[in-house]
Amino acid sequence: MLHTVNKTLTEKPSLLSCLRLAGAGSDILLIEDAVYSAIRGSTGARLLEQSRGKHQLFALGPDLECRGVKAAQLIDGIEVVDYAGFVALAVKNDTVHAWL
Amino acid sequence: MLHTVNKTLTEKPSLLSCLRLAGAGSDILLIEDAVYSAIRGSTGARLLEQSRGKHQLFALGPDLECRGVKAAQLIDGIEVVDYAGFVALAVKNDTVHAWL
Amino acid sequence: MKFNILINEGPYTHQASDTAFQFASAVFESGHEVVRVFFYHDGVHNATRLGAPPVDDRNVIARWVKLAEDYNIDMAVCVAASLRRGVLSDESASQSGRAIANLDQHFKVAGFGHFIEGAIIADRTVVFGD
Amino acid sequence: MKFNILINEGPYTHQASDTAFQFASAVFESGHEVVRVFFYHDGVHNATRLGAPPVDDRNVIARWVKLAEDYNIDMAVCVAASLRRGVLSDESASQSGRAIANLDQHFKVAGFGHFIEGAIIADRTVVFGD
Amino acid sequence: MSKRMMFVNRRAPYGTVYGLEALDALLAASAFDQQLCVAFLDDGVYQLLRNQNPAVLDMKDYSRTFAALDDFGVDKVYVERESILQRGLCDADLIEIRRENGSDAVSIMASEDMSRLMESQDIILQF
Amino acid sequence: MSKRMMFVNRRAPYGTVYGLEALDALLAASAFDQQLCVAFLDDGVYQLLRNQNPAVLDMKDYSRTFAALDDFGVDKVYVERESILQRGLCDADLIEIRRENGSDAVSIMASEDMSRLMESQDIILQF
Repeated sequence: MLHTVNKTLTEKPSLLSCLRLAGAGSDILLIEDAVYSAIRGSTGARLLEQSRGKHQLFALGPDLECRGVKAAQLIDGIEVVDYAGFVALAVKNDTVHAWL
Repeated sequence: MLHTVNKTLTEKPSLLSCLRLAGAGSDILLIEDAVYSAIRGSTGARLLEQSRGKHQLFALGPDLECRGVKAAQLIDGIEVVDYAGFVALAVKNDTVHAWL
Repeated sequence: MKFNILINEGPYTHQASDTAFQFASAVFESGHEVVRVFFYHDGVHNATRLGAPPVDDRNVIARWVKLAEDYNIDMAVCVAASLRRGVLSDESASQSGRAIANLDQHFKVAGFGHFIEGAIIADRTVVFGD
Repeated sequence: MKFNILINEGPYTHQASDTAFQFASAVFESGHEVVRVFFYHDGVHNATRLGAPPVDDRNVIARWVKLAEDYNIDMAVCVAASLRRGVLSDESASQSGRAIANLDQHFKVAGFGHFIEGAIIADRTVVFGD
Repeated sequence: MSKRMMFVNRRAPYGTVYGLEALDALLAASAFDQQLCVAFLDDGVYQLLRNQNPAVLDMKDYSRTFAALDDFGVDKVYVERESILQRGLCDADLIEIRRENGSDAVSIMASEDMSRLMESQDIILQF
Repeated sequence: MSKRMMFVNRRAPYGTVYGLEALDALLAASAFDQQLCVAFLDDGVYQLLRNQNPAVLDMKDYSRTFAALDDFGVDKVYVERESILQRGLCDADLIEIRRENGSDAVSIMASEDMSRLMESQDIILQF
């Protein structure tokens, strides 16, 4: 299953719910404002770092670039994908589950 | 100053920001979904209980009744007001500050 | 005491407009007055004359119109916010080349400065949003 | 592979419609197709033909219309959600006694079941909201 | 071949319209021959509180329709226990939802079980 | 008698339009002879990140206008330090905003000072 999250933890706690309920081995893609949560040292990043073994983590590149967040600022283990990569993840997984 | 908060902590963390930045002695009025935060035993209520000495706490009665929350479920030290009471608080305080 | 009100969200989707309406009604019942209600962001959708809510639900727009008529409240939507979202007066429709307009006649279109002016002349400004 | 898309928020206010548009474009560029885009909640505001965004900004509605024309996408707004919010087709306008309609002609009005049908026939359903 | 579809409610009622429109959507979906279920977690559990009285704000009490879900062919209602407890609530605070045969349609379950249930769906819609 | 008005940005840019429309509102307000200031806290500090490039999503880079705030008579920009640190950021990550005379318009301050500043306002608008 591909889980998408679009908000920072300080906007809405949907990342928290996603990490609590997403099954082991599922993919998590950070889009829109959620990409800020991948910045090293942020509250969101600390949670994401704990879940790296359980989930494959992705962040949407155009949302990072839009917001001025550079790949070097991100925690390790996050793969940056473009919209075609988002589509590929949606094709690879049987279900896409948006946490709103 | 009268501070209004309209969301639960699990919807948006605005109550957290309000409690961090509202000056001592200011009034805090819970409206809309924020009234759930006054239910004893909830995450929001634990924070509110710690701030009772610093702030006067109010909750909007019609929003409680609408949602099926009874006064007996609320933590001590919360005064329930109706819309006329909301107006009276806005009259009493020079500034009304909505945390959105 | 004079109140100036800002509403930042559209009707039904968020409770903001409901709460603002109940608050505004209580202002008058308490012997005070609301001099101006300004609609910003998605709040401009409160001014459409095309809303057709289910008959067993409240009509948020009709309720504002009645209160404004009863108490002579000045109601305005932000020009920039309403153009972006497709809430057009006759004038803004013709200026943007549209044949039709959907702004209810009880609302006018104004710049955000109109709200600031309200904040200056009123004793209190109260904001409702999400 | 066939995609079915649900958009729950209005244009500009939330990024949902932007992200959905970029995603839908990438679906076609990747050799797949979007069979249906359904607009629910405030998403129905994406179908207004009265939007007049600033000239230096993107036009979210025009962009959807062009993509739908290029690739023959079925675009529909939920009937109940759009009535409540004042997004009316000619038919829903006349049924609710309004002289004018503001639904762009590239969108149709349908029940939520239309989206469910899309979910049944498509290989993937993807939701964009706030 | 029917699909497993889950309608997930994660928001409180009345503060926004999502809960009401989620129910509208669920009822519309029930006309199709799919395997539907509905879940309540996070602030969504507030939708199930007893004694709601939105008439005080001129709003509709759509929570009453939950009791009739079985009439629409939706007989599986899942609630996350952690979400109830985190809000200072207990099972008895929630309305009852029964099937036509009198059995309880509501399963209150731990996060791990909710997680497994979610992972088994074909389509998940959050509101 | 002019009023002290504070425009408070608490949301991230681009995910929603509030930041952009807050700036529009601030510029409109600057035409009146009031004591204006602007504050960034919580996710609002993301609005001040350097190197934003919303053109990649066909959006407007309104953060560039912050550099010209002094032209509109807004020469006080307050940022809460705790909000910066909580996000893994540091002062150097934020754009510079200078007054016409070259002095720094931005004051990065502790929560207690932000609180005092807020309490001294006549009108506070959050976006």
